[in-house]
Amino acid sequence: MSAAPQFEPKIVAYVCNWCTYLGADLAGTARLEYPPNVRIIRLPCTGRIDFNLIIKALEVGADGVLVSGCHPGDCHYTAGNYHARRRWILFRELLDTLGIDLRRIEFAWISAAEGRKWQQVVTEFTEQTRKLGPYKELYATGAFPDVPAPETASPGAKSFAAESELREVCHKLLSEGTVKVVIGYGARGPVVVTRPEDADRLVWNNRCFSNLTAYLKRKEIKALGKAAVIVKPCDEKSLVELEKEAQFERKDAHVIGMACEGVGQPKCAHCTARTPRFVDVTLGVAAGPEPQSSPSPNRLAALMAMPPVERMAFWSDEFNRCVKCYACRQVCPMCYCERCIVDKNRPMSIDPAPSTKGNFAWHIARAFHLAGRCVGCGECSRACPAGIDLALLNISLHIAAQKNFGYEAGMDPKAEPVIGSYTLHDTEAFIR
Amino acid sequence: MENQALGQVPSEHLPVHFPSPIQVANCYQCGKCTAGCPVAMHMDVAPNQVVRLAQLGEWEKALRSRAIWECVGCQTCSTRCPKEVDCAGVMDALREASLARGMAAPERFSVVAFQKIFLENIRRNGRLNELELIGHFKLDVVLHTGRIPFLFKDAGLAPQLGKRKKLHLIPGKARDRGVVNRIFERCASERKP
Amino acid sequence: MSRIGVFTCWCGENIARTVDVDEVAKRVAELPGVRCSLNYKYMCADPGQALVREKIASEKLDGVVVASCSPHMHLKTFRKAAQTAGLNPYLVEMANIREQCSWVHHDRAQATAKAFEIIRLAVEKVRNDAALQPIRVPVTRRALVIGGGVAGIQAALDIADAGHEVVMVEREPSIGGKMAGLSETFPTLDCSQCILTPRMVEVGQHPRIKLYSYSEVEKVEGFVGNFKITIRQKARYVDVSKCTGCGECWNVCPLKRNSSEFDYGMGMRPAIYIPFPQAVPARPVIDKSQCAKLIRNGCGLCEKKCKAEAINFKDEDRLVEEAVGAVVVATGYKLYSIAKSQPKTTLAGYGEYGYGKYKDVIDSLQFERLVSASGPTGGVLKRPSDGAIPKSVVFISCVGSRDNAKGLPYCSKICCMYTAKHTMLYKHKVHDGQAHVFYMDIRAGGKGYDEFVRRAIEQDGARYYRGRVSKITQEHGKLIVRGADTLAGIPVTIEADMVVLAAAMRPADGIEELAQKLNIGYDEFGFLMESHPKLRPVETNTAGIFIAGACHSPKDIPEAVAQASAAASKVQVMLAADELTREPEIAAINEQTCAACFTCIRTCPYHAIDRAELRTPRGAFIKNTARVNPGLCMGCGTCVSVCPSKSADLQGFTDQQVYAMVESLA
Amino acid sequence: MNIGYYPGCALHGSSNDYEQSLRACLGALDVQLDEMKDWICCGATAAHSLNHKLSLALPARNLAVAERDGFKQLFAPCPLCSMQLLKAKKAAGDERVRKELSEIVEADLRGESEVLNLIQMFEKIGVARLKSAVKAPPKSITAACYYGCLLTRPPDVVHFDDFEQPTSMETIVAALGAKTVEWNYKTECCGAGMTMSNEDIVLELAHKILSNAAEHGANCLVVACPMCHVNLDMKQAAVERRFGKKLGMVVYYLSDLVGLALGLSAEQLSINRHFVTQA
Repeated sequence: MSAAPQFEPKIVAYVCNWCTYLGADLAGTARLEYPPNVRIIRLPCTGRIDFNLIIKALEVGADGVLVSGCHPGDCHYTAGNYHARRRWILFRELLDTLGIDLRRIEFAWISAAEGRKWQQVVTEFTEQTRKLGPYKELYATGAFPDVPAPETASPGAKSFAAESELREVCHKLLSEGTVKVVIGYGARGPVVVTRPEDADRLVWNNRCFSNLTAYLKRKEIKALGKAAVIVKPCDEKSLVELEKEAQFERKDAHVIGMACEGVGQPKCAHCTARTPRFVDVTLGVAAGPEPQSSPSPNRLAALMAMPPVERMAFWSDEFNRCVKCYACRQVCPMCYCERCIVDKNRPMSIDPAPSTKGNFAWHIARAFHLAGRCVGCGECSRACPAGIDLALLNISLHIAAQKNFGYEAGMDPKAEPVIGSYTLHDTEAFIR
Repeated sequence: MENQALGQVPSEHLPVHFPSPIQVANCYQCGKCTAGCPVAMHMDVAPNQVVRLAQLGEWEKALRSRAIWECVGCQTCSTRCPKEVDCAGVMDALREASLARGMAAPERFSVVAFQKIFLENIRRNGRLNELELIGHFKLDVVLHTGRIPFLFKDAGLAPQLGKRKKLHLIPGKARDRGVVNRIFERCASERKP
Repeated sequence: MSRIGVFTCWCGENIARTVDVDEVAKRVAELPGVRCSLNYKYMCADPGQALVREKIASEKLDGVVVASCSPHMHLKTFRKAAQTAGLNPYLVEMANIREQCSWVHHDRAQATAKAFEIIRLAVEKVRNDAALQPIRVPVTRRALVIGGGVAGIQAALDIADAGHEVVMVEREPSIGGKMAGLSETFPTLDCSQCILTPRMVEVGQHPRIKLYSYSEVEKVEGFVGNFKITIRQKARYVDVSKCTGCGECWNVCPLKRNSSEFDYGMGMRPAIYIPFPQAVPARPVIDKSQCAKLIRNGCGLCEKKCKAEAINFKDEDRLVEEAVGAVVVATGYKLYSIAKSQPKTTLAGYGEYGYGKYKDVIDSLQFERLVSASGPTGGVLKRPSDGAIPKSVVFISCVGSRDNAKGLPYCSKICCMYTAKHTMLYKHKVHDGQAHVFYMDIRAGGKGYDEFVRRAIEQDGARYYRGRVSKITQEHGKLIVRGADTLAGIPVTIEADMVVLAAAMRPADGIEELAQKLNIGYDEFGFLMESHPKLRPVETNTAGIFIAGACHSPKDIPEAVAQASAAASKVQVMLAADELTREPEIAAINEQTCAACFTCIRTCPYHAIDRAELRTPRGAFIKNTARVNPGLCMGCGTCVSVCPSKSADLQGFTDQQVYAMVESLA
Repeated sequence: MNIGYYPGCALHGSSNDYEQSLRACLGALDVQLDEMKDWICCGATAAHSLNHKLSLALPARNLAVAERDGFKQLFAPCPLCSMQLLKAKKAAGDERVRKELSEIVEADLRGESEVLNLIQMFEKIGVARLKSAVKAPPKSITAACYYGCLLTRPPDVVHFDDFEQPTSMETIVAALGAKTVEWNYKTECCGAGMTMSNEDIVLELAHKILSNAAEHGANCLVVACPMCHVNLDMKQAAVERRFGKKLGMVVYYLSDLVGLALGLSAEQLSINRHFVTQA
């Protein structure tokens, strides 16, 4: 034995207890030999296989991750695999955007009767991974081509004429006691107005880019009593999603909608909404037709045109600036957990240190938790002190949700949220 | 001829080209087509059996059958088929293939001849010229069968038709017969046997 | 856990041949927290298990890993062994080094290395195991049976005879279902009512069966072992407790010409009526759409005549609640209607058969009444239009069934048999008559079934044509049936006096609404879904709810009865103890950290998570939260994956355990 | 109403009595027939029997030309023609086929125009309007309404009335004040295009239809198809000879009956040019 020892890939397999685990048992009973590289972790159902586990496996140095469970229709728990399939569809899109090599993660339906398929899948996946070599490209740094800066749009001035009307309306709401507090924009950013005479502090201009709905979740504001909140048509979308997630009830807030022609933010360049749809009162008029296009794909297209390893380098470059200040989380209207996953330390699923590994884990979790929920307000990118374009990840998932499930967050109050629902026809072209 | 049953081979390889999704394989031979067919009793092979022949890939038997020329195209079979097989469409497709291969049942020469002459007539005129149609048809049948009396069959109707101004000696023609001709050319059966 | 015992099995040579068990045991012993590491020839054999028990006691082990075969093979064995030695069984894990190692690899060094890693994974899991207690759910030891047909009757009697109370809910005024209206049954030709009515009486008189006739299930709350059922008792206008069933009322009722539901419109009944003489309960009901008193405050003769003063025109629907631990759904079937309009369906109806406009084209249940001794003609076969005795009858199979164009592709299964029976009954009544049958295939699998069909053809002279009927028309008082015989390849036309349609069986009306109330599945045709087609045929995916009879799929009487007994035995198992014991490997939610987004509620396949409020001991509202109902959770863990704040976790497969396992691979 | 008129070959040939009847009857209802220019034969039975593509192309040409000329609705009184036109229209629903057909027929086939048969034409005019326009209710008439094959079939192409038990024609006839009978052969085939080539079949089918109508008490038949009229009227004498019995069943076009009720004369409607004029 003189040849150099060949590379032995490390493969982690998450399998369900009722189909694939039994399929692997059957391969044993039938003495179907396969490479010994795979380590099986038995879980009750593919539904239990969280995306964090896949990331965790890569973090501990797996060169390949195999995820497998019952075929559609065979789930021991009737629908766990359908829910899993839906999450995988979106998760793969996210990983792809990040430049993680999708060949490193294999999905398969393997039934209890398919010992031979288990043998085949494990053998082929092991050999493929062996050929790919150790997964050195994870968190790789290096050169990558320029990515165009986010487009911006000049603010449309006309609709700002509604400022005085806004002050009148808020004055009336407060003085008549309809609401106890108005969450609005002041000269230097968001303000909370509780006295009628302070209504004059409210402004409506091209500096009103924040999504104020994020303040509705704040305990200290809730304590003040019924609030009026000022929303742009884009901000309004987060109310739609928050209501679906039981975080907001229409009766608890008075929603003042501003017709808007843009506030000069990147998100305004491809805005799809100019007039609020579900508010209690709409102020001002927005000129021009309703634009139709989706969030800007240009920047994303440039990114996706790169090979995965350069995409990874791009994100490494971005994330390495992250100091884990969590401003992205604080400013996000859809991040409302009282205890964030990153703050859970037993088990610690995300390394809280601002290391490469920890930063990737955090931003993957943040983005994926927003999958099918992000309304594209762009506050995360705007708030990031390190200037990381976090919204880019959200846009990629937004497009994925639209493409795969026809779902656009914030548009239809009746549409079933993407996570927590499924159809029998969800794509599974990527599943063996 | 290849002996291939429908459902086992892709349709483009079939000797009979079924133009629409007719799904002959769906037929479970209940016979409702035969039951409702107004002319089934005159057929050598019942409608359900015609479909069966197609299922079995017994194309020659199907294409040479008299039945496909007895069919009057009333669509009753397709309308009532519990399996939504377009039985009348199967008949059409078989007729087309039968003619293309020269397999049309000689006993039903007159039907075949009539259809062919009819099409030829509108190719020339754009619109049907009835007198010309009748003339050609009668001549063709007589030449083919030698049954001279056929020439004068229904001759008694002619004066009656004339009396009722139903004989148009100078019928209208379509203005642009060139386009008609080109349509015919473009639709000429692409599939050669 | 710091006192873990690891027991590596040789499985004879099965493991030891490929895996160096001594080496493995030695390396495992060095893992932190491992108190002892032993190997033995057959861990599952008595001496092996004894070794485990002994070490648990002597080494005070607080965790055990058995490295041997698949947990599907022996996890229960070793958990039981640990339990007898005083260790919580959920602190035992297995490392599968046989099926997933020694049997699939041949390189001894590689297999040994892999076996060690597999064991290390299991050690990590055990280290983070919690001592779990089986979940005990109190059980209300009563059962609800929905539907009082033959399946419901069988299930109710079986359960009641086993000593449990049964609540039976029947929509119609009497139990008995479709079978009560049948004439004779195949393949024995015994009288249907003779078999059924004694069973009906048994139900009516059983001390442990509480019968709600003319009632429907209004609402279902709770979960396995603890259902709360709200039942709507429809206004009967007759006080059942006072009524003696003497019959004075229906004899005196002047409105005698109402179409009888029991006779499928071929007989008449008064406005106050019992559906048929052997009805259980033998108490009348007033048809409020017909009664002159209820419509315009007229008549009232029955009230005057009733000595028991049981008539109560002021009666109203009443809602009653019953607590039960298990439910059997036996709501039965109805027939496909060939009529053009079929409420709430996309079914097309049969225009070619006249959409039901010919009086002498009847369905098979109507035929049953016409040949039944208790039927509207007293058992003399007279056709509906003019009462003439039909000398030629055509029976048509597969009407609505196996007919994609009409909407139902499935086989109705029992029609072949009852059609053969019909031809016999007909021949026995009309000796000079001729029965004709149009069929596509004869499906007569069953004890004595094919012989029965052959008898109809060979001895009773039924003429069978293999083909469907295309059209029915009427001429000179004859029905002209145009069919085909595909065996001869010819069209067949028969002039018939009567046509009997073997219409497809469909689930009874309202099945979807009921299924939604019970949270059980149904297919596109409304038939209820079993949990597993082979292994759990009478269970549904909702624990504690079982199905029996034709509400599941077309079935004949023996099958319906067998399924009912099977469902009843499942119920008896459940009701055998005061408590249900369930595996504790289920989800739990940290209600303090739950963000109350309720994604888990949308995701849970078992509807086992509810919205709840967290309150202080004094009842002040703190926050909203999701809460797992341990009675319903099956432990799939799908909620864990969708929980953004990681407040949901799955006991036995906690994040802590799984992460520890993965990290051991670093 | 901007309704185009597609007469089809028969109405310009031996069934010109039908056209005259239509023109007279619809004229009395203020509907002028605006004949589309450049129409060609729809291909009839011959095309769909022998050449599938041609059987779509010929009606497609007509539909495309009508659409080119701006007709949103096209009235085709011959059911075979209207069925063929509808078949082309249905085929145009498939974009690939639509493009192919457009190329073949040298005109842009959109498949958007509505195609009307005679009964739909009257429905468009309105049963109420017909009723109020009746001057001479044909009370002596007890009609068997005969739809034949292609008014209602294939249902997924023509989408007209109930294909097993149609009643639309009865509604119109009843509105005129005439009686109708329930009978069995409303949608049975008369032999259609076999008139010349397979007379035996035509005579047998026509015999069944005529006798069944008579047995159910009808004193005339009402049709909305030139082919049906040929087989039941012109061939009636042959049927009588073949089956050795007198039938004497007058066969009206639906427009004849409407015209009579509107007070038009038999001559105006060309009824006198039928073969069987009075029983």
